[in-house]
Amino acid sequence: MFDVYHPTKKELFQIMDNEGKVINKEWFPKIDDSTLLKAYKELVFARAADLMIVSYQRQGRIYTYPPGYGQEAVSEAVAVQMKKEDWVVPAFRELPLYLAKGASLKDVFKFYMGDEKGAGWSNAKNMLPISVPIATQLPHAVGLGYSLKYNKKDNVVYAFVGDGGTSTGDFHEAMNFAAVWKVPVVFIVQNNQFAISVPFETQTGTDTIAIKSVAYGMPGLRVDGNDFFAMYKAIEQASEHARSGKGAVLIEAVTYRRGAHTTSDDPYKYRTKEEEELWEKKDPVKRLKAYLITNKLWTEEEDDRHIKACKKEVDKLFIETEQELSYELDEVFDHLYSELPDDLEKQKARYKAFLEWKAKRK
Amino acid sequence: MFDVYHPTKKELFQIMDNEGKVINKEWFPKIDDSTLLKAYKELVFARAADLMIVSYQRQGRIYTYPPGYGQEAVSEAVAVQMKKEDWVVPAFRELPLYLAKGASLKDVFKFYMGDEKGAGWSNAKNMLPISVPIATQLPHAVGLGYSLKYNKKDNVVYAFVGDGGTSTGDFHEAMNFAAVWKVPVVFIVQNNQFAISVPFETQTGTDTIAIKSVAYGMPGLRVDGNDFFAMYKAIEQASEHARSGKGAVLIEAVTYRRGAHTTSDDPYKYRTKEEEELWEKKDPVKRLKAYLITNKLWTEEEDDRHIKACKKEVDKLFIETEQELSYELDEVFDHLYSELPDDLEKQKARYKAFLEWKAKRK
Amino acid sequence: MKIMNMVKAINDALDLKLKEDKSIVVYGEDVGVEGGVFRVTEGLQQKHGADRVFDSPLAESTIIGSAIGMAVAGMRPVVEIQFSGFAYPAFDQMVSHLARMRNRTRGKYTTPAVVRMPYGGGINALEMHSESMEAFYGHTPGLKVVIPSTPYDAKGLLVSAIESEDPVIFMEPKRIYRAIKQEVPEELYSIPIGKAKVVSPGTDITVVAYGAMVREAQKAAALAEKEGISVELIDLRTIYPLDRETIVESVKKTGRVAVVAEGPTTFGVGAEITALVNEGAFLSMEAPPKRITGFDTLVPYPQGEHFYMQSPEKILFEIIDTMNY
Amino acid sequence: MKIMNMVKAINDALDLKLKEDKSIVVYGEDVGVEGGVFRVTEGLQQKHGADRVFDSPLAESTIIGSAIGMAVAGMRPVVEIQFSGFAYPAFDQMVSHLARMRNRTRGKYTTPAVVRMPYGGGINALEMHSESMEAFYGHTPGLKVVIPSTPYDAKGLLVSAIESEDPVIFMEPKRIYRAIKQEVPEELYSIPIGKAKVVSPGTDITVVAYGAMVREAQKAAALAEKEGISVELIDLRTIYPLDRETIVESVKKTGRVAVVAEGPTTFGVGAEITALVNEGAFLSMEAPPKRITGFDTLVPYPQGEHFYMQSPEKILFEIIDTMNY
Ligand SMILES: Cc1ncc(C[n+]2csc(CCOP(=O)(O)OP(=O)(O)O)c2C)c(N)n1
Ligand SMILES: Cc1ncc(C[n+]2csc(CCOP(=O)(O)OP(=O)(O)O)c2C)c(N)n1
Ligand SMILES: [Mg+2]
Ligand SMILES: [Mg+2]
Repeated sequence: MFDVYHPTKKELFQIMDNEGKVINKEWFPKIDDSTLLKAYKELVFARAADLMIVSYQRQGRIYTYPPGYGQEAVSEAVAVQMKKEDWVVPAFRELPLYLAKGASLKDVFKFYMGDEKGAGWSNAKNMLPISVPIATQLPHAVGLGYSLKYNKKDNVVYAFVGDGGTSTGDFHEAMNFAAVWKVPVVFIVQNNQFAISVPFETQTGTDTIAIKSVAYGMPGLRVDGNDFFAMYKAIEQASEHARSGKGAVLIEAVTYRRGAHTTSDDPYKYRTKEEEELWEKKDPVKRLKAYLITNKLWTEEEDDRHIKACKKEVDKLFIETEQELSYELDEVFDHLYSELPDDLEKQKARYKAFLEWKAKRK
Repeated sequence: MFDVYHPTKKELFQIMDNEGKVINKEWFPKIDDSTLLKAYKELVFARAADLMIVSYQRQGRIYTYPPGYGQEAVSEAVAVQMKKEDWVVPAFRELPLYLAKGASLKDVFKFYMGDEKGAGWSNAKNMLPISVPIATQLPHAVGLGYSLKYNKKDNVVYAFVGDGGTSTGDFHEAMNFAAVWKVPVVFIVQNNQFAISVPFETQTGTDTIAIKSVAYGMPGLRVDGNDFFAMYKAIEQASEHARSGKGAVLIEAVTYRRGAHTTSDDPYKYRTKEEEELWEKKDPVKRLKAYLITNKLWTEEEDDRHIKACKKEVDKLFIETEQELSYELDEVFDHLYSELPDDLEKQKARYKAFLEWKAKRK
Repeated sequence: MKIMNMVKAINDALDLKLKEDKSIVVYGEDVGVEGGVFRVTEGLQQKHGADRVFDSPLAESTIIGSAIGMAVAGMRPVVEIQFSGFAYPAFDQMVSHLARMRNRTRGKYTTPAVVRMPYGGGINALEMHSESMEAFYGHTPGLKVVIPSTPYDAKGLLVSAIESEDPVIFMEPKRIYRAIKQEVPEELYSIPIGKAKVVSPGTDITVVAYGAMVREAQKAAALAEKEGISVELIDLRTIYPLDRETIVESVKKTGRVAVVAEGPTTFGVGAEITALVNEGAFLSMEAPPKRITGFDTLVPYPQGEHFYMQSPEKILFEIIDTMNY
Repeated sequence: MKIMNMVKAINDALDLKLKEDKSIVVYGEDVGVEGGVFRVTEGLQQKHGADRVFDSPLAESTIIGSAIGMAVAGMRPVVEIQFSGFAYPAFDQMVSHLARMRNRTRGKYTTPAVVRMPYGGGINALEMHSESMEAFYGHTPGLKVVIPSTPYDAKGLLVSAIESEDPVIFMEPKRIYRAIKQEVPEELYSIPIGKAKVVSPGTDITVVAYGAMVREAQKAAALAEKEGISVELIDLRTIYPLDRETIVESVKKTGRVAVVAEGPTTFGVGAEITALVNEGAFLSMEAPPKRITGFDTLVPYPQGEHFYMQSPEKILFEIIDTMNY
């Protein structure tokens, strides 16, 4: 497959069209219906959560949040087929995947409410935290990959980054190390056309990201990231490659950030309504839904019911999180080192003395 | 030319064979005989200087030095055709070019004798100092390129880096910026097969460096860096491309560091005598000399005489430099800021007080 | 005069300098079309053209590295790092080249670039968006480090930074980007780099602050006043080169000193102020210098940030402690 | 016991730990086949295999970044940065991740990696090969910073660094890599991180040093002795966390303190020592703490380096000055 869709050919790997019709039977992946429905339901759940977080933010109940709206199929394609011990190295727009990996939505809330207790995904196994400095997580993926190889495990690392992230030095270094060390890492570039306000053409000199794989002697593939089946197949092939000891792969998932960069961003400064409408037609959830309905695997009524249930669940979890929210002084100090150094001990004690003084003063 | 020798074809661009016979007439460059002789003489001069610096180092008259022995044709190909206002951004093995750019050999000596006064090439125009941290000079080349473009000059920037340097983040970032900003930079990777002890295969995942140009949407060319004519033609084509506003080019010059990494290095830890002998056959000076003699442009006698003259000149300059060597306390302080800050003024004064105390004490 | 906040004052400085000097260019991530994530460069691309005010790819090392090349070639680049917490990929370019080119070439090549970066906490941001690591730059020979505390200072100091023949790290206290409004002259003016300002005179204790902490210290000084303590407040304005004299003279008078800064305590700005006071006013010191500075921890996420940030009350607490020594 | 220099002692620590613990790997530029440009890792690849001791591509950010990934996955990488002046490309990985992963994940993921880097001047090297910027790392919350001054300490401290659950920046004074030979136990032993060592007791002045400066300070102490000045010499061993108590106790006794360090003065280690002495021993201080530290300049090229480096005589000069205060 990596030869058929070799990046020098500049083709986009697609399986279904915008209406959910299969246009490329040859590469249609084997997924049983229950897995497919599970994937769809997770997509819908993640989307509901995503949209609701944005509205909580508007209500002042959460801080800045970067929506994944419109890009969900990319990470769901990993979510639905990864193995338990596989590693996930997120960028920061992969909500369906975090949840599938076992992270609780409450942790996601906590993180964006400004509480470190949400950052480490307490319930999830083998997933790094969200990476705030762009692309700096990719070298970590290489190290995780090395550990899998060193310990002779047949797991893989799924590492995410955005189109903007490909301009960084860390992207290049990590790709090169991964190639030289032949580590099992699947690099997934979510090319959502923008890095905040900076469009793809201002970001990089090539027409595609996939072509960059050539510079590392690594298979690369340009995939319609809003086509769940294409993404699924691409991840399947890439995982097989990596898992079997053949080294890393670069997947470019062509998608679009339908929401704002973050809740502090105003996209109309740098893009048009027309462009947004164009991409609305290619929406990944809409397309998979159309496929399911056409193929009688799902109905509009079920969809309505599911969406409502999702929203209810999200809201319940959110309210619970709000109620549970707490932050003690110890949180500031106690996790930086394996043992609290004297300096920190004293600084903490001093702060407590201040608090006592302050309480007395009133 | 960039299409004919497109890097995806993995061909090596050559014009003459190891015996100096032209094997690729089609691309033979137009150089008049006097320019050609000038180039050859400069090559020989640089080689003489290079070898003598190594021997001065052995005698303890100079500190660590990184020889350029065996790689001279790469930078001489630039030296002989660059324009006065073109910028040169060196790595650290481009001796013929430094001299052609107007740097005095005394400055080279001073630099490696440990005197900053040699670092800035006092007599040369538009050439950055040697870059000690690998590949960090490439972003500067992009900025110089931007200034040329901004000021509508038809000059170019020649930026050098080694095979090891291509692994760094700065290499990637600079290439990408250069492509996006379409600046007139010719990147020249001197692939001399090693980064200190680390061989090319351990450094990068591709068979060639030239192929990496594809990741930037930039023309790329793999050239026999020990073939003066091929290098000349490649630089000519690349310069034309850049000068005419079409943007940057990546040239991979395949060559070999015949000497040690630096005078503190022992190559036998990581490579064989056989390998060295193999590359001796491809030596660039030897090949150009063979061409010149075959074509009756030069004789063995002239060669002997020239070499002797070079050595004499080098030694004269070196001895002069030794005699001129001086280093005052002011040198430490006076060039860091445009005006001496109070702190530095006081630190200098304090040091003088110490010197006085010390003198009195004895 | 016009009422401006700091964002506007900086924008104004850039605008006026861009108009005056064609060798100036302004760039960085989202700086052009969008006008910066804090809108500091808003409108400048439209006014001065996309070859002078523009977006760069997402790569801090080459943002600063390319500025070095431009500066060497005679231009005056003013680049923006979106948040100071994202300057570290460019740390090598700053330490190894921006700071060194002049010295390395004995003045033949210079790098009069300005690196603007919003810094500091207090805006409920994600991790890496709240750092105050100015001591890194202050400890780097070859750099100047400037931090304004008001719109007026921001404009005047930025003009000086752009006009400086030396590279300047210009750190902007984003917390007060819009919080303080002030009359600011509409024309060009400059405030010298390397000179601290006595914000308000006092007799009992010297308080040294800069950036967003000046405002907190002012509030603390007002509280202290009520307790009968007279504070002399000094705004550093420049982190390097430090105006040692102004501080020393003040402490010679007051006998006591406290430093208010957001960054981590150890190896931070408070240590250097302590040292300079020891070196310059040892015999006048009636109490050990007090460091009212950040814990040696990370800046907590928003829920815990209030523990970390300096407040007028906390400053008062430490001032009283120092007075009672 | 065996006579070892520091290179051998470090090699020995790595060798023994590699043997003991399969989760340890050692890599970096030229570390494998060549055994490092200073031969610190010589022979280790042959002994422990190329999957445990190996060369990496030339890219410091990913050398440390990949070590972070390995450490998170339960390994114990010990990476080498060829010279501390080339650590800056990896500064972001150190500051943003190596130092923060534990805190960020509330201890779920940790990064017990060791970053070895030769540092310091005095070897007649090219630019960028002589830096002493340990204050950068000391100012970074989440890191530990260790600097040995003898072969014995180097082995014992490196063992502790490898065994530490926290990331350690292990800076090796390359100037004395081979200059000091000493009896060193052949078996594994460890020296605790965070504890300074009183090298030699004294009564008149406390001198704090570390790394290659300990030897210079020792020579200075001998000179001072002849002048009738009794020096208490303390070797910091750890830059962060600092052993404040040992220094404070000493200064309480001597009343005077001087810090000897190679790095730039301003915002450097001397400032922090000054501050901690003020905070802990203010009433015992008979003179201002003296900073016998680097100029706020770059380390000059070899011809000028002697101006920059601390010498026993210069230390003596400043000790006498402090005694005469
Ligand atoms: C090193 C670094 N520089 C700058 C930023 C500020 N920033 C946050 S997101 C972003 C754009 C990222 O673009 P991309 O990689 O395409 O991801 P996307 O937001 O589109 O998912 C920027 C510049 C950052 N987080 N890290
Ligand atoms: C950033 C950085 N890391 C490490 C070094 C140490 N070092 C000096 S030269 C060198 C190898 C460079 O290899 P290459 O780029 O192939 O150039 P060559 O020496 O072969 O000409 C290394 C690792 C350095 N100077 N800078
Ligand atoms: Mg994007
Ligand atoms: Mg090389």
